[in-house]
Amino acid sequence: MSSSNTDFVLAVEGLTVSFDGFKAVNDLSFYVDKNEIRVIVGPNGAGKTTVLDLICGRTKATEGSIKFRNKELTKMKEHQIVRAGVGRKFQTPSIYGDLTVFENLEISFPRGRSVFGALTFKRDAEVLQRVDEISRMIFLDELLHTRGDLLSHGQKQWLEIGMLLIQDPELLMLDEPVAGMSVSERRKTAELLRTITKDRSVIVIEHDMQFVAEIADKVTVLHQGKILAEGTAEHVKQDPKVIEVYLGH
Amino acid sequence: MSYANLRTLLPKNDILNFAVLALILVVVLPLSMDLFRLNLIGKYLTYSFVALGLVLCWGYGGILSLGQGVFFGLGGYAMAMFLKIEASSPENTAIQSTPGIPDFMDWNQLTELPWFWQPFHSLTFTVIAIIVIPSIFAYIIGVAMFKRRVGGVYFAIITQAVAAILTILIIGQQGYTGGVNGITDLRTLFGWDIRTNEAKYIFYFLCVFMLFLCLGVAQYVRKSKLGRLLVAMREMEDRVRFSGYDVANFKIFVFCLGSAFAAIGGAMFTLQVGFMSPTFVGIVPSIEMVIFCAVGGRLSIFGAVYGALLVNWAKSTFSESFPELWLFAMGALFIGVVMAFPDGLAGLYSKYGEPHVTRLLDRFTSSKSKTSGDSDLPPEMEAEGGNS
Amino acid sequence: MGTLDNAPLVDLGGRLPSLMKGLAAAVAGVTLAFSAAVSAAPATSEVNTTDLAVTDDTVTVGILHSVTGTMAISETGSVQAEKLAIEQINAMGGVLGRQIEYVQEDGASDWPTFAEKSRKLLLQDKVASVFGCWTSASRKAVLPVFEQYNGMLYYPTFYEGLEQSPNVIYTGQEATQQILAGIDWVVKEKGAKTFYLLGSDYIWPRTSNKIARKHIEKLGLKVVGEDYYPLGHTQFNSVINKFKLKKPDVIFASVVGGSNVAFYKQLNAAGIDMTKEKPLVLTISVTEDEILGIGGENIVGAYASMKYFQSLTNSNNVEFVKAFKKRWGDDIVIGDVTQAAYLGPWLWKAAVEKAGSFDVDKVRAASPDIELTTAPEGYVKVHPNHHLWSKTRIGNAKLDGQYEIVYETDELIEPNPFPEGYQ
Amino acid sequence: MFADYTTSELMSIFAMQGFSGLILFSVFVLMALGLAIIFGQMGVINMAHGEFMILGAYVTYLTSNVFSEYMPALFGGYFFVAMILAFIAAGALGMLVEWAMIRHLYHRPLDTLLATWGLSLILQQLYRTIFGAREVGVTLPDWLMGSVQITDIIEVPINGIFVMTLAVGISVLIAALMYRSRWGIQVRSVVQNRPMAGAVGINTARVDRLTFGLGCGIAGVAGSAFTMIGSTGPTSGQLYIVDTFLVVVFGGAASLLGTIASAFTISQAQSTMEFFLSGSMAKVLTLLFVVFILMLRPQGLFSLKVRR
Repeated sequence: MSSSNTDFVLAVEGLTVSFDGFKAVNDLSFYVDKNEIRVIVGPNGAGKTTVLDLICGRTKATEGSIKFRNKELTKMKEHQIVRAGVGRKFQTPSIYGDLTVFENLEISFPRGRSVFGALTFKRDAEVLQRVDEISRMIFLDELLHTRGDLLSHGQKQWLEIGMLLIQDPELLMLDEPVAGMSVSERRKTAELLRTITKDRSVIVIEHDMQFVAEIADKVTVLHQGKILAEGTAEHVKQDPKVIEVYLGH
Repeated sequence: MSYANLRTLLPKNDILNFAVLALILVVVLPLSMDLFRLNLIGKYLTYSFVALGLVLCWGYGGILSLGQGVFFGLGGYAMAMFLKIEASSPENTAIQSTPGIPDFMDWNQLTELPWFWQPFHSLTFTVIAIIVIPSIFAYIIGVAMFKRRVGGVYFAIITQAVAAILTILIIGQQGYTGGVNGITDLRTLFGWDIRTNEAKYIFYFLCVFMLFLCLGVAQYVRKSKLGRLLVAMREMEDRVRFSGYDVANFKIFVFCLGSAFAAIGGAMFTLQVGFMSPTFVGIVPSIEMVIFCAVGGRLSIFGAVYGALLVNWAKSTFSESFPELWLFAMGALFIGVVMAFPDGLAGLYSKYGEPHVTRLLDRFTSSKSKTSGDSDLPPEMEAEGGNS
Repeated sequence: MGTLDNAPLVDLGGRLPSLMKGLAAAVAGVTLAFSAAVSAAPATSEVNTTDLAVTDDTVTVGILHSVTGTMAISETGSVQAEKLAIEQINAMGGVLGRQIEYVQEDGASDWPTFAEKSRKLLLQDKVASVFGCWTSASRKAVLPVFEQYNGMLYYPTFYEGLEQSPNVIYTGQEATQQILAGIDWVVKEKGAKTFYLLGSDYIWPRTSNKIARKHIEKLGLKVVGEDYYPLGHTQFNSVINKFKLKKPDVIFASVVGGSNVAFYKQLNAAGIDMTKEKPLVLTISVTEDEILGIGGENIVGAYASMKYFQSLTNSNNVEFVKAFKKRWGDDIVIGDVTQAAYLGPWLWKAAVEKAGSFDVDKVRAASPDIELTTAPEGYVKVHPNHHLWSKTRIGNAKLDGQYEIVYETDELIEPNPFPEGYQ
Repeated sequence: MFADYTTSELMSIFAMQGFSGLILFSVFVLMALGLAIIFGQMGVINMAHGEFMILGAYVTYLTSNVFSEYMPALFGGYFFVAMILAFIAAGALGMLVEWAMIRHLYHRPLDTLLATWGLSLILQQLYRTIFGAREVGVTLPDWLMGSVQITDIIEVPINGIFVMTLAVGISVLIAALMYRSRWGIQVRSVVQNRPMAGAVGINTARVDRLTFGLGCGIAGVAGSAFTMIGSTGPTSGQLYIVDTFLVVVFGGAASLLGTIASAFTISQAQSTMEFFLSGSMAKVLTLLFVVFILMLRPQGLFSLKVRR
């Protein structure tokens, strides 16, 4: 399928992926605007995580196109997609437990990404300043020299968000960023999300409708790999189909 | 290089480690051992090159190669080919039907030196070949495997198969390679007899020097961002990938580096032992080399050296007194290290010895606050140069 | 390290008079009177000018074989034979009035270990001679060491030839001795016209087959196939099919090790009944030792060409087999290499006594033309090229794992390690 | 090279060669099946696999001695008893090893590889201490010897037929066990989702132990069968390791079908090349071919595209 160029940051058109005949994502199209916060909701197995996997190149699409700033992502490798400006946070916090918070952030700093670059990488003022700035933002400035695996669950989630922020991506994708967090952590996270989404587009997968309503510009409801409904949180909440398959439970 | 930079590269504990190892290898052993034993130590040290490479590949990169013997062998054969050509001068081989070619070629009806032997007339070429050929070979394997994300057990088995293939080839093509006997009876280097006592001392120290060179490179890699990336990859490969790194390239690099180390070890082996044979290429020696690394501690570059020395020394003495028990001991060592001491000797040291040593070090040096542990970098936030 | 505290043959003279006589005759044949050698031991300073491990009443030698690793299977017999010979020599009063002590080292089937241990034996232990090695690769590995430090190695295995070192006495046959007579015999007696050459893939089978091919072609006959399999290969059905296609009169086999077992089992299972001799199987690599693992029923009917079989009926051998079984157990079998290993210490003793010294240079000078009339294989003699003159025999494998000797060359065959026209 | 032969001779030879390919295939299947089950279930490569096979071979050797000593009349049937004993012995040792060693290492597959290598060294030396360094000869009952003459040239070795039957039988049995029995369902559910299987009341530790025991037991049976065609010595197990691992890895971990397909591919490739080339070159080319294919298709021949 060919698709035309658009003004959207992300344009997903006719996206399909099948695993052994099972279509986890089926002819999906949606568009994300500049500086938009898009929340994807849906019951388990609806294909939410798969959509993120497809965008960031972790899973290869069977059909369809994904354009990021009019650049086709489906043919690109993961690291190229990242370098193009797409950041991805995983469902379970993925940080490096053997490294300190500082080193976790430093590795994510977008410089010296080639073999030679990594060998000659220097911890200069720019790096230090960026790490300092981000660590404050994610509430970890006191813990810079703590090993990653000693952090609490919520802190790990923040750290991973911080690792994305230091890359300064244009599109940020977060998979259940508040899952497993305490109420106070959740509040802080919502605040964090609001600050970090100022200059970028964000796609969030989330279950908690209250949290969704709090942050979302637009909500997409997925069901069995297809879009069930799309619109503002209020609009979606009142859609009878959505109530039946999802909210009713 | 600025002071801060140097200190990042060489924390105090590592300076101590380098110093102790240097003291042992350069002073203690040569003074306390007769030449025969020292030559043995030199031979064991050649295995520590391989173990050192495995620390980087396996310990840091999480890539277990069961075919490091291939690279050890390639390096060793390259060296042996050069020496054999010299040993096969027309005067030395006058009784052959074709004088001037290695004896085994003559027995196999070859009448001239094969094309791939020709460049080994040159020592310069040989020295380059020792490092470059195994690296290219590793690069090919690495690209094919890592670009397609083969890893873990699959990679281990495939490297094992490569070792099997190379062994069969070397043994089968005896006219070109010396077959199962290997390349033997190496005598001189530019007319200088390499079998004399003096030569053995020189080669021992050359070997130690090369080892320190490799240790230095390994230390640099380990302390660079690449070293931290390897640790990160081992834990969360996907996260590294989604931080914009092409993970395969780093694996390929470290695999090539490990192979180059192994090859240097092989060349040193040939110089000190005086021959090279396919027995070092095969599966069994390749796996044994992994155990040297595991015993020393798979995360410690110094551990690799001690591990290789200790296991081989134990093998020699054990097999002298209790030959039947040796395999039991070796088997138990494999199981014990893996199950009880996965971090090997270095793990034991950093748990029980290092804290004391660090305290002592701190007392003797008027130091600021100091972090312990290996993977940690000093917390100092000052810049390492550049525009600060 | 072993001394001879449990030598069982001290009363040998009383119970085995003919062996005793034979041994005495041998000693008498090459040196002074036997009794003289024992009673008047010459001073150590005279017999040892090169700082060897010789005292007034002992002399130390080395035994260097693999007792661990893959080669242990093959080398065990050699170790036993060498120990037996040393014990018997000691029971007769030793060499130049000195009891032989030995240092045993394990080569562990690993060639650098062989080199390392040989260096230890020569430099640290200062042994007067070494009995050892089995594979060509291990010999090649130790050879530079023996040449550098001027040691003396007695090497027992039949091997590919192409070597003649002043520091090695080769007590097994070199390839031409073993092969040519065997091929001549099948051609003459069995009317063989076509041959298929099969071997494990390494130097000895390849060299042997090269010699065999040249000889066959010289005789105007035909080699219809030649094949090599990697060491340790276990599947031979394809080559067996090739036999069936090419229908050679003779399969000339030099497969070794574990492959041997697989080859004969599969050959037998494929319906090739070797007793029918269509095709006839002629091997140069299966001694009685190997048959233990193959099983007599799997190889019955095959012919082997070598210099020694356990079933030899001469009195030397009868006594030797009896003594060997008494020392090492009744179940044991003795193959060609084991016998050759047994010759090592006796040949060394004879040379030392002829030279009147343990010094390696003098022993070397004395070695050519040493004769041994007491050898289990009969009479052998050292050639100036350090190999042995020996007879070649053809054995026919029986169900019980022994060979029945069907042919023996009339004359001793001259060793020719660099055969003109066969290279 | 075929000019000298008649068409019927050539046909016969090709039939024979096809048949020896099938025997090789059966040998590979027997070798690899046990390992494949363990690898598929636990992701563990058991480097001591060859030694488990040799345990089966030694059990067969002992059984044959016992029969010829005490029950010579029943000697013809000893082989079946031996195979059962081999299965029990190797299976029991396997379960012991799983209990003592493997279960502590499930999260570290590469370490398991090293630990089982250590185990293989210990077993080798144990065999050497007990049975001696030399190979032992296992006497076969008469009915297993010789061959069936089909035409003038075509002769089929009886032990070949036996190995083939055994390979087919065991494969069918395993398939039935995996896909029909309650235990098989448990195994497959543990493979797919270990925590969930545990949560619904499957004793995953027990499933692991039985699976490992089963894999080793099959290795024992294979070793028992191989006394007919190969050698039995302390280090004989090492002769099989490379082939076995490659068959399993080439097949992919996903299915038994993959293992069988891979055994078929490798055995046919090798057997065909052996006929036209020297045995050594055939081996090298086969290995190269397998490595090359694995580079193109690293997950092996058969593996499902799964959702991550």
